Amino acid sequence: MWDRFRLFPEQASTLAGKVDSLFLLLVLISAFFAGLIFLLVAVFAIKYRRRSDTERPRPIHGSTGLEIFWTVIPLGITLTVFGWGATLYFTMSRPPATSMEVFVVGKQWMWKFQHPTGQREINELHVPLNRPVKLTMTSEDVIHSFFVPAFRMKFDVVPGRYTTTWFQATKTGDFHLFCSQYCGTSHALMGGRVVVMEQGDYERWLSGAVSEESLAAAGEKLFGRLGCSSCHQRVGTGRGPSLVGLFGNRVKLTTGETVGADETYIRESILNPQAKIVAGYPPIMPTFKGLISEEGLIQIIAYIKSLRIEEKAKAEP
Amino acid sequence: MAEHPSTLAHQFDDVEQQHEASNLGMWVFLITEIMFFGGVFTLFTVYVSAYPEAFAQGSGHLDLALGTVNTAVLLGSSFTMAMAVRSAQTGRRNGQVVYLLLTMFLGLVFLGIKAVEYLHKFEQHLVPGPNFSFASPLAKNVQLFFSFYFAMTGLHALHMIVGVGILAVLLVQAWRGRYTADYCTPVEVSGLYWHFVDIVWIFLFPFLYLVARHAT
Amino acid sequence: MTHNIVPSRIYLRVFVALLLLTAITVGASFYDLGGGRLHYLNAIVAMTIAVSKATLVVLYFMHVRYSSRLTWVFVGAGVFWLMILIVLTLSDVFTRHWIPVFPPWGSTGPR
Amino acid sequence: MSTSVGEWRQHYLNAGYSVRSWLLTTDHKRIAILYLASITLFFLLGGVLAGLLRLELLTPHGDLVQAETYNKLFTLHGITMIFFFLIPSIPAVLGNFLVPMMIGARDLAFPRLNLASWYVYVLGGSFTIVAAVTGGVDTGWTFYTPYSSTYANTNVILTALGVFITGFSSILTGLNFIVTIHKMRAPGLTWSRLPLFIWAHYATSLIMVLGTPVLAVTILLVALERGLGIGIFDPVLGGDPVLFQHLFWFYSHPAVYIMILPSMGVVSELIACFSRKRIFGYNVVAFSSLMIAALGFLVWGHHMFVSSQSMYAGMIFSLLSFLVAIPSAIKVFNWTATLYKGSIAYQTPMLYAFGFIGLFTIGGLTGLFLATLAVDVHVHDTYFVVAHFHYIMVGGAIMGYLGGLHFWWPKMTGRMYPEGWARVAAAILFVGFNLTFFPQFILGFLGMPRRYHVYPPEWQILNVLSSAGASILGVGYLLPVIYLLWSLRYGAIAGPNPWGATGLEWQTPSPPPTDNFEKTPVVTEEAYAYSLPEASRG
Repeated sequence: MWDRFRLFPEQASTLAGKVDSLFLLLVLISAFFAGLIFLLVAVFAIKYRRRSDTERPRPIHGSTGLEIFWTVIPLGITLTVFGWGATLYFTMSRPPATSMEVFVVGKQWMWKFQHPTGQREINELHVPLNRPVKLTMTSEDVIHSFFVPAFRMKFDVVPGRYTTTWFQATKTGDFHLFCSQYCGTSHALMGGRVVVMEQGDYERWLSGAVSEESLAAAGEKLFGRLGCSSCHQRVGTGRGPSLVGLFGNRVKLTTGETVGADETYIRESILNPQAKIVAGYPPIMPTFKGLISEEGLIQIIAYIKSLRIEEKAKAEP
Repeated sequence: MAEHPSTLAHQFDDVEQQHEASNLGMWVFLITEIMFFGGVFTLFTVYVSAYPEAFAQGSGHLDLALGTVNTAVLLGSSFTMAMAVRSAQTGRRNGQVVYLLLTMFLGLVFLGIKAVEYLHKFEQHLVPGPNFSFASPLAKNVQLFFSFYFAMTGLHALHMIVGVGILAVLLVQAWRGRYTADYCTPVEVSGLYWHFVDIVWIFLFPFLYLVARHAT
Repeated sequence: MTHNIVPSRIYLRVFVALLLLTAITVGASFYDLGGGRLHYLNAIVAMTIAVSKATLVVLYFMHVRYSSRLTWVFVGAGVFWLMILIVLTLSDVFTRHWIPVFPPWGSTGPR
Repeated sequence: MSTSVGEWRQHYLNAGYSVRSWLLTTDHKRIAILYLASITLFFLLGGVLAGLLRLELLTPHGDLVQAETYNKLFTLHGITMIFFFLIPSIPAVLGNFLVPMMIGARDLAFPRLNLASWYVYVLGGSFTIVAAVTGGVDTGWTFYTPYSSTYANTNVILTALGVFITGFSSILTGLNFIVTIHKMRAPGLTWSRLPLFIWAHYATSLIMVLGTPVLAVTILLVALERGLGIGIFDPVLGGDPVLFQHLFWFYSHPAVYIMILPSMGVVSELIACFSRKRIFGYNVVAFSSLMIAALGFLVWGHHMFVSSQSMYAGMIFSLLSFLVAIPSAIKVFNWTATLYKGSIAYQTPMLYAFGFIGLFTIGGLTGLFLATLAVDVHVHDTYFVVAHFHYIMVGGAIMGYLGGLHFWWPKMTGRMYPEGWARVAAAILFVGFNLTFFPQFILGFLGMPRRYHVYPPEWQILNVLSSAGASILGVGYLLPVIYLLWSLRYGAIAGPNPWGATGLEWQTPSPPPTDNFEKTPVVTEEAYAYSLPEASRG
């Protein structure tokens, strides 16, 4: 019971130290103010204890100066903490451009992971050391939350949309993975571990793990099987817009707006094609809701992303 | 205390205090009603901006003529209610009875028309649930629209039914000549409630019937 | 007890105004007031008319125009609190896609 | 005015002995007693559930109860404690009893609505109890969609209706208080002369009236979604489950202030009385109650920093959350300053007030951690949050409630409680509380998620400490139940003003007559005029 007892959680990501510094600052602020209040209350309570039942202390109505003093000081402190916290949160919200990607699907009560190279894992995620990892997450049923305490990282996994978060591990080893959003009966058992490995070990693991085909390749097959390719042709003009070079660029819609083509946009366009119609194309695409699983969606998105890279490669030989 | 009129509750000092308290009480209650319906309006605002197309298709399947007639009917009932309150304030018994009857009648007409609309929706399989069917690629989102339609108009109709019940009580008391220029707080306060229910409809009507109609 | 008795003709005028506004809002809904970027113009017109109608009812039928400051404060507070609910909720919904999930648009992107 | 011991005097308790005279009473004091009895039952129920939860968490394996049972236990614990104990606790018991008395009125503005609110409460409670015994409910008190609307297969609808119904009891209480405070104050009792207890209840009532309806409609939509298949939060139809969270927290965050503000009001009265001083910065403390009520509505999004809410909204909500900390801090500073050069007595109510200041300070300061965006990402939905809100709700709200109950017990019953026992109980509670909940801060920081019945073994020591504290806490809560009941029969007879306190409620006999005052009092001075010699005459 006493082995591995600790008061301070392990720091295993680039963000952990930063979050902990802010946490410690808050601990210091709290200790100072709590200590101050406790001390004053204790001193006053003892020093001014009632000595006779007839004593009538002189009333003090208050002091505007003091009120301003103890309004402005906490205000200043809290605004500083806010600024620091917000800056860090901004960093947490934006995965670095160099991130490797992992897709996460939560369902009652397990975590499913897919690597771009096609490896799949359940309740266990292998990642390389010192490399930012971007997680694109969705849920098949209820809301879950992906929580790795050692990385100080947590984000909800919401059905019907993609959420993203990222981390960069700084220590090798096994780390707890929890679902922190209550999700039903076996909520407490919906966890596993994140295994951080040296780059070399990771490569070995990748090659050893069973991988049928890359996500993009699986997506390409699905793309054909569902008949997408009959309208969305690689070159020339199909009935739908070409998807080459789509990902990461802006798309002009019939309403005159432009939207960024990210995972969420592509997902919406497959499941709810009428929501955002690309300018110059008729709204004829049927919905694929119910015809495609969350994992299938991820594969198709990976395929569409790969079209983008392919085009780049052609442009800059 | 010198004298305590029979219409004055024991906790109040005078009629004026009682009148002001009742009025304020009703206004506070109406604020809770604003927030109650406001919650649904907030959700509706979000969804109508997320799915304008689907909501326009759903809206297109509502009967605009009946909706407009119903709006006029309800505005009319608000007018007759205001007149009923005025009759009470001026102590005219006959006026109270006639206007209360008219208000009740218009309220019931509104509910009747609403029932007809519900029936049509039922026949057209537009009631959300397992029997819902809508021929459009956006059927799911259209179902969302009809979820709102039934939740919002249903809650509103429930308030109407309560209102008609209150009117019935008022009518009996007015018939007995209980409300005079000196004591008409119940009529005034119920009037506030009735007008509020009218206001809810004033917003429901464009939200549900007119939203993006031009787009279809 | 003193009441502020509102003349019947004021009630009648308000009623007629309400009916007219209803007719206008129904009529306006048949016209596309601005496609493309202005697609929300119809909604603005409809909401403006609805707010005007509600204001008429509140001021005249509900006598707020003739009521104490306290009533005004409470009515105002109710509307204001509803605005808090709507505005802060929309502050989330409408800004969710502001942040690009990969930086900057159209540049190198994930490799 | 005062009556000597033994002489029969008509008061609200002996005005009638039949069951009917209680169940159909419109006397705010009797309704307060009805509420006291019912919320105590719910508190004991919630307490037993808490005990079972802590017992399960003694070991990391989940060996006492199954997962399903554990989930039902914590759900019911949350629902009973929040909706059926904490929210009605001070307002419906002490507030009901004292608001009319403190402002010199004969009753609340709408006595029958007041009685109706109790019946509504009992009805809502019955729904929830029925839901619990016929299979329970396992959604957590938060009812998050789509779990509650689609996936849970427990009694969600029945429980949701119970919460929906009970909301109306809260609305009716708030409405009654607002109108009463506006319209029924005694002559001379201006707003700037009101006791801070009244200010706190006014602010609380505003929250009840403005917030509760939003919860009501939200929970109703969840029930409709489950029952009738309309799908407003259903992702399958394109609905957004995160919107449920917005509407839920729009009420449920301010609801925290429904629990803590009345307690702050009580503490203001206690500190003034037992240090015989006007509250330092009366105006600021009164105004800060309103500020808490208003700002409290602008911060709900800090429950959603990792919910996929937009980052920008997160920043707005974080900033506003820091702002709401300021008025709370101001209150604590002013209470502390009131003690300065006071004449401080250590009777039980004052011990609770000290306890309140200490625990609320810790609770409030740890709230800053949760308002800080990046830190919240780590501690959100962990035991850190559990510890934080128990410090506010149990350490703050319940300490204030118990302090107030002891303070006004002689007024309500005409009997003194046994002082020695009461001090022992207060000390036990303070120790037990900290032992229970302080380790949970550490557990949360280490990463233990809430609502887990199974956890990694390295966290067992802290959990054992917490469970040990809970057993001490249990004793601490049982003691007052026993000696307060005992005092009803054997307690010393209390005079009209045993504490030498100011305030209109102390100028009438204990227990008060049905109409509260023999003649309507006239107020000529501000609140807490403890420097005037006549104040101490009992």
